[in-house]
Amino acid sequence: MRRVGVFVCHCGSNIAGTVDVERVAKEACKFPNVVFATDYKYMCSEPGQQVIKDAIKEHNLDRVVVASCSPRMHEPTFRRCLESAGMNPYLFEMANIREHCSWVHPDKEKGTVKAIDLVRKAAAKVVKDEPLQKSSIGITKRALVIGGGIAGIQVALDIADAGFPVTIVEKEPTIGGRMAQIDKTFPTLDCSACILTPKMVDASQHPNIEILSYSEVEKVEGYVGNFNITIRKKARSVDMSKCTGCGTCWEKCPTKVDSEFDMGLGKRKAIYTPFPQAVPNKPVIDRIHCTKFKNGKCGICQKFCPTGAVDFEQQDELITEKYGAIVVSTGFNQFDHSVYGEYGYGKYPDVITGLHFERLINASGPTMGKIKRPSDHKIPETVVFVKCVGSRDEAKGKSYCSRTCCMYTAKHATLVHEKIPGSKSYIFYMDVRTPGKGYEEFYKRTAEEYEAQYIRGRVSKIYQKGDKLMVRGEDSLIGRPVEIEADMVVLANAMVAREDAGDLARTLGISYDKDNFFTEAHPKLRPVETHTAGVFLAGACQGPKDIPDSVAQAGAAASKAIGLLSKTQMESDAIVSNVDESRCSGCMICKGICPYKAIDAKIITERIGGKMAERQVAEVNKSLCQGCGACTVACRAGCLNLLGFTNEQILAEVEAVCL
Amino acid sequence: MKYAYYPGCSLHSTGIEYDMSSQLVAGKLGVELKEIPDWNCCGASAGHTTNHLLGLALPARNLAIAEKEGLDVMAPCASCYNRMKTSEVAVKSSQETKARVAEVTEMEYEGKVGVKSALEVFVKDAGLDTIKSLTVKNLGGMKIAAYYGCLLVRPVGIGFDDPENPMTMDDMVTALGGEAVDWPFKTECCGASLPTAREKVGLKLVYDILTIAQSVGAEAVVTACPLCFMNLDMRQNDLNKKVDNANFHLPIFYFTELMAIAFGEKPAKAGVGKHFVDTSSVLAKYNLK
Amino acid sequence: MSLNTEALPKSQEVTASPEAAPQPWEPRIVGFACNWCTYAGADLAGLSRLQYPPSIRLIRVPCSGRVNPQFVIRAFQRGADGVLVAGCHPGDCHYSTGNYFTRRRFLLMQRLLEYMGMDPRRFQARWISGSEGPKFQQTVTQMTEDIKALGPNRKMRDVE
Amino acid sequence: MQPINLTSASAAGKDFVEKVRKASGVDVKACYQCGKCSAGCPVAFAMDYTPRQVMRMLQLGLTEEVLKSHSIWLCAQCETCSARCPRKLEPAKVMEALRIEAKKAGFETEDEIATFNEKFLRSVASNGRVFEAGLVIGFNLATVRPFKDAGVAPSMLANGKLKLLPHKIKGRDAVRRMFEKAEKMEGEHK
Ligand SMILES: Cc1cc2nc3c(=O)[nH]c(=O)nc-3n(C[C@H](O)[C@H](O)[C@H](O)COP(=O)(O)OP(=O)(O)OC[C@H]3O[C@@H](n4cnc5c(N)ncnc54)[C@H](O)[C@@H]3O)c2cc1C
Ligand SMILES: Cc1cc2nc3c(=O)[nH]c(=O)nc-3n(C[C@H](O)[C@H](O)[C@H](O)COP(=O)(O)OP(=O)(O)OC[C@H]3O[C@@H](n4cnc5c(N)ncnc54)[C@H](O)[C@@H]3O)c2cc1C
Ligand code: SF4
Ligand code: SF4
Ligand code: SF4
Ligand code: SF4
Ligand code: SF4
Ligand code: SF4
Ligand code: SF4
Ligand code: SF4
Repeated sequence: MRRVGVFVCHCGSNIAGTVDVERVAKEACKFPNVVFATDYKYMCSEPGQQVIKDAIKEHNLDRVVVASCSPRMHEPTFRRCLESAGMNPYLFEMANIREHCSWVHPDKEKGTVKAIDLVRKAAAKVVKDEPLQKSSIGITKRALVIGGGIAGIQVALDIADAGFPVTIVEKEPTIGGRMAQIDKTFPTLDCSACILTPKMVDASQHPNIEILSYSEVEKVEGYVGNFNITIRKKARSVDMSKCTGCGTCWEKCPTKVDSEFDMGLGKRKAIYTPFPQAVPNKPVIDRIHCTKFKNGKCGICQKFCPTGAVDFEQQDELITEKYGAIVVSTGFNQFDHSVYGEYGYGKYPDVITGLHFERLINASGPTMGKIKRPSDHKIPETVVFVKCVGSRDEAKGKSYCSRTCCMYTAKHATLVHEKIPGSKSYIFYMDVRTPGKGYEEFYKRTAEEYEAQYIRGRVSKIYQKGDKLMVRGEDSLIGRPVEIEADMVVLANAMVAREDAGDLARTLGISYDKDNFFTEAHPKLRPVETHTAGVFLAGACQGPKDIPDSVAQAGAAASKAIGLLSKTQMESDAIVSNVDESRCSGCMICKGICPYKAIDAKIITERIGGKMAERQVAEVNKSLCQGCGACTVACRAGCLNLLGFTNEQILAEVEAVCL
Repeated sequence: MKYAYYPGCSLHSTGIEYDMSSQLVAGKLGVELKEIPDWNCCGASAGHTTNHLLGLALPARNLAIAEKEGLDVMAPCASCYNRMKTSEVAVKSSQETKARVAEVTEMEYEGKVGVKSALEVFVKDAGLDTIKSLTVKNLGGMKIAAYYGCLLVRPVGIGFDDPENPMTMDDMVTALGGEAVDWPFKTECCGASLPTAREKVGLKLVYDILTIAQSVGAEAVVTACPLCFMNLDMRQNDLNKKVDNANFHLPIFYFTELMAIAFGEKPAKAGVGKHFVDTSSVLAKYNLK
Repeated sequence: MSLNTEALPKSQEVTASPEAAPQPWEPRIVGFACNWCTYAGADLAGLSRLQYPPSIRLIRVPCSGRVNPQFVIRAFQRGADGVLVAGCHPGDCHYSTGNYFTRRRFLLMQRLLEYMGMDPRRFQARWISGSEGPKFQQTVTQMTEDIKALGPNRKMRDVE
Repeated sequence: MQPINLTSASAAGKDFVEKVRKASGVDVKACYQCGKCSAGCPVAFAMDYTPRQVMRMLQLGLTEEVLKSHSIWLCAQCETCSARCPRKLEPAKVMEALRIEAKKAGFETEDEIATFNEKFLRSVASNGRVFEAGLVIGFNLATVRPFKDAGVAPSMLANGKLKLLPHKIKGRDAVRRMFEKAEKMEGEHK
């Protein structure tokens, strides 16, 4: 026999005005297990709570029902009240007789009847309430950042400044990401390297930051607060502890290879750092192209290395570390426009992409900052820019807008005007999108002061005619086909997800959208969290973004991670799912249903017929379970139950309101 | 290999060379062609732009006849091919269309047989190796621009080759020992019947195509469509008269003519003597007479 | 999972207040509302003082995906005249995917009930967000009207 | 230029847009006016409205203007527009549908093209096949240019490219019936 107390609130006249609260209390006394019922003017007030505490003592109550407002409002208040009275706070239910009754049903008689029903429902449920405990776990106070572009660097610096150790795992030989490839940045046109390289150096010198370049995340186990991460450190063929970055090796190496960093417009050696300010500034050997690895000859770098750092025998190394939080900042790729047959399938050398252009215009790039067209190194006089290539194009590319290309195209046209006197730029666009501070003004300047001719229309065909590129479009504002004889064409290719984004998402157990961008937990209110607790997002891996937005998101992701790492213990909600192991058949249907990957199989040993036998059953990880209850319905055996919302509790409610 | 042969109206008149050379090539490749008995005109673009249903029904009647014989159709003309393909796809993808078409044609076409272009049959299906092995007179590196026209590779997703940069004919040219020049107007439209119906508009399209072909150094253009052929071949004289500085003497060939010649047939037997633009000098240059 | 209902007083007994004339029949609808959207939407209807018939009794669940079809059947067996399952709009689920399950599950449920001879209007699944107080009001009003027209549920009521 | 009253135009054009959708399978409302169709269209230079403008005018409900346009007749049905449209629309099919509608409405803005098509089809209807010589002669006579293309006729005759008599197929009655039926059924269908 339970001892339930019912407390009916007047809320001034909010409830008492249309519900006969006294009658509700009187009726409540007749419900099974109810040993005490009363009404009071303001239940949530100090004296109101005192009424509850006193009654608990006086009547030796072991369950409490408050009939008042929405539990969304005061459930926590009353739970605390129970706790301070020495009771388990989960032995409590609320009947919402205000929002769901007095405020919507002006008829006092009908309202009162319904209020009584609602109290009966709460009383029926509370009888089935069991004491619940929040679980808590310790936290590993270290963060892992995957991807060392501007977003990842910013995240690492912010977390490290807050006093927590951070590891950056970067798959390239250096951190820096795309921003390192960019020459100047809109809308201020400050030099990208001037603002990025100091940050890279800061990161490399920060006592709390460890950079694992040329490395990748191989395996993720564990859960929020306690991830076990396996990282593959790819063989650099250079002993990092011995190498001083003197550069002798790459000076001497006879093997030249197209430089990825320079978008194939320049060369690098087989032993190389991608660019002079690389961090760490120590080389790797590209084993695919190195002659030594190809046919055993050469070894020049090793011969000349003053410190004996070159190590052809080096192997990949796997390390496993514990982290409390993960930030993913793996950035983006450029859309591959070789699907556009009408633009030459990517085979015209002078039809280049935005990133090619960045390298051409960069003073330390392959042309020393001179805009020369790749085919014959002539300086182009007429440059055509084509926007939305692969963006906003369901037929060949992606349906979304890439957000940055309107601005970087304006930037490019500005730079053409500055660098090539007498040149002329044409920009084909569908819309000009400039939603940022100072962006519209920048675009206006490009069109007015830098004389870029904007033409509203999508280009239908680009073809080579002699040494010119013919560009055919429509000026849709006058409604006539137009044709331009260009020397060079720059395509504003869409920003797309990294090709391995899907794999990484599966490794991490986070979700991704139809375009392989990682999905945030809520598009407006939880933009840097994922559905997997403890994994956060920053930068262009979540969707096309420019540098200001990437950095802002990085700060937000860092603060979320810091918030998590600052806790000594992590409390998880008591409303979690629970497996009745004795009945679970181990079919694991529930596992696939859980959106938080909180269910896994475990092996239990039990005595069957006097023999010990092993058996698989489902196990709910209480720190990961968010209490949605989806699994409980999926289990055909009905052996999963959601604590606080058990089948028995809900059925009791159903029965109570159906009388 | 056996196909129901659909020559279409053109191959019996203005495109007679295409008919002659196709028959020769078929013989060499061991492809048996059986002309569809009592076939009718496919309606061309006039048909479907006047009455959508008629545009589907006219080709369907021919397909229905071929279906009775259980043969896929080979249609050398790009326009006929495009109309038949459209009809085939429409009937296959909608029961309602199938029924309506059947009502008009008074014949059942189930979509069990389909249509292929001559390029598909003679080059893609036959295979470049077979073509190479049959070649006895090498084209000697003749620079040839392969012109596919617009309809052969459309609608996108249904055709047998890339819609923007098809290669079937280029590969054939190479297999025959010619040099297929890379050029950007492979699939630009020649205007179809516009040069006849709306001369000025049509001639401009032909002019552009010939100019680009010449500018990339093509010594000849090879086509797979009688309409393209007629526009490019017959209109050169017109253009030379009507357009300042125009001076075109660019030989135009059907791809089947080149194949027949390379396979050792006399050019005349393939119908090559019937062109408007002289072909003898370019053939002479490469010892192909 | 059975509950001894004998011990409970019948609501008819307690509600008949002495002076009230016999009331016309009011349908009884059991509503399962997800905590994040529909329960909040019903709260908003209250905060906005939107009136609707006192026919519905809401049972709060964390997610519409928590609603076991068994609960629905039980409600009908115990004499509910209608059942409403309501949650977040597809794509807005607090738990990301829960309501997709709901959608599929209740389509099947609807067919099952129809098979058992239940008028499909008695069982409805709706998406009502936390800002859709008026939609909650309209849904309950409409459902009440519909069920009034159908009369009490006798089909699945446990034989007593 | 008169302002267009969009209130009445849009209302009136709604049904027509639906009609075009049914006939062509193309929802013109989905066109985002990028102009790629017009940019690639080989005859846009000669059109009074570019293909994109045709799509736009339909969106706005300017039905009559569209049906009276030259563009729908000049369209060579090359399908370049359809092949490249980023929204996977098929303007070529819209052009086809519009030409059929224009003909029904009695707008044949491009006499020569309309005449050519008509002569072409008449030839098919009566012979089962096109009689090219007859077509060309008939067409040139009809458009009062009897000597156009006449220069090429002798050599074509000599080469066997022009026949002096039409080839009549056996099934020509069946073909004629197809014309009649298709006309009747399409009339009812819409
Ligand atoms: C042509 C062009 C010009 C631009 N100009 C401007 C401009 O002027 N102003 C502006 O604000 N923005 C500009 N942008 C946008 C800018 O490049 C991006 O906003 C910015 O680079 C995003 O930073 P990020 O750190 O998110 O991604 P990235 O720069 O892409 O960095 C991601 C990093 O993660 C690493 N990585 C990827 N996958 C893995 C993995 N699986 N494991 C480990 N590491 C991984 C990558 O190697 C890289 O170092 C431009 C973009 C382009 C294409
Ligand atoms: C018509 C309209 C529709 C919109 N629709 C959307 C939409 O659908 N989706 C979307 O994402 N965004 C939308 N937005 C944008 C959205 O409103 C803003 O992004 C958002 O409100 C910004 O939040 P905030 O907190 O920065 O500023 P605010 O919402 O302006 O809040 C600022 C607060 O500070 C208080 N305050 C101001 N000065 C002082 C002071 N000196 N001391 C103390 N307090 C002060 C103000 O009273 C106010 O409460 C819309 C905006 C408009 C105008
Ligand atoms: S508990 Fe709720 S209903 Fe009662 S006084 Fe407080 S706010 Fe009002
Ligand atoms: S020569 Fe040796 S020390 Fe110098 S950069 Fe190369 S590997 Fe490092
Ligand atoms: S061994 Fe390889 S990396 Fe070293 S110098 Fe030779 S080619 Fe270059
Ligand atoms: S930002 Fe501009 S160029 Fe880039 S996809 Fe969007 S509209 Fe096109
Ligand atoms: S669905 Fe049920 S029976 Fe199957 S594994 Fe999960 S809990 Fe066990
Ligand atoms: S209640 Fe929801 S979150 Fe928890 S284990 Fe079940 S499905 Fe996963
Ligand atoms: S290409 Fe397509 S979307 Fe663009 S204007 Fe033409 S029809 Fe419209
Ligand atoms: S089909 Fe017509 S509208 Fe389309 S590109 Fe060809 S000629 Fe132009």
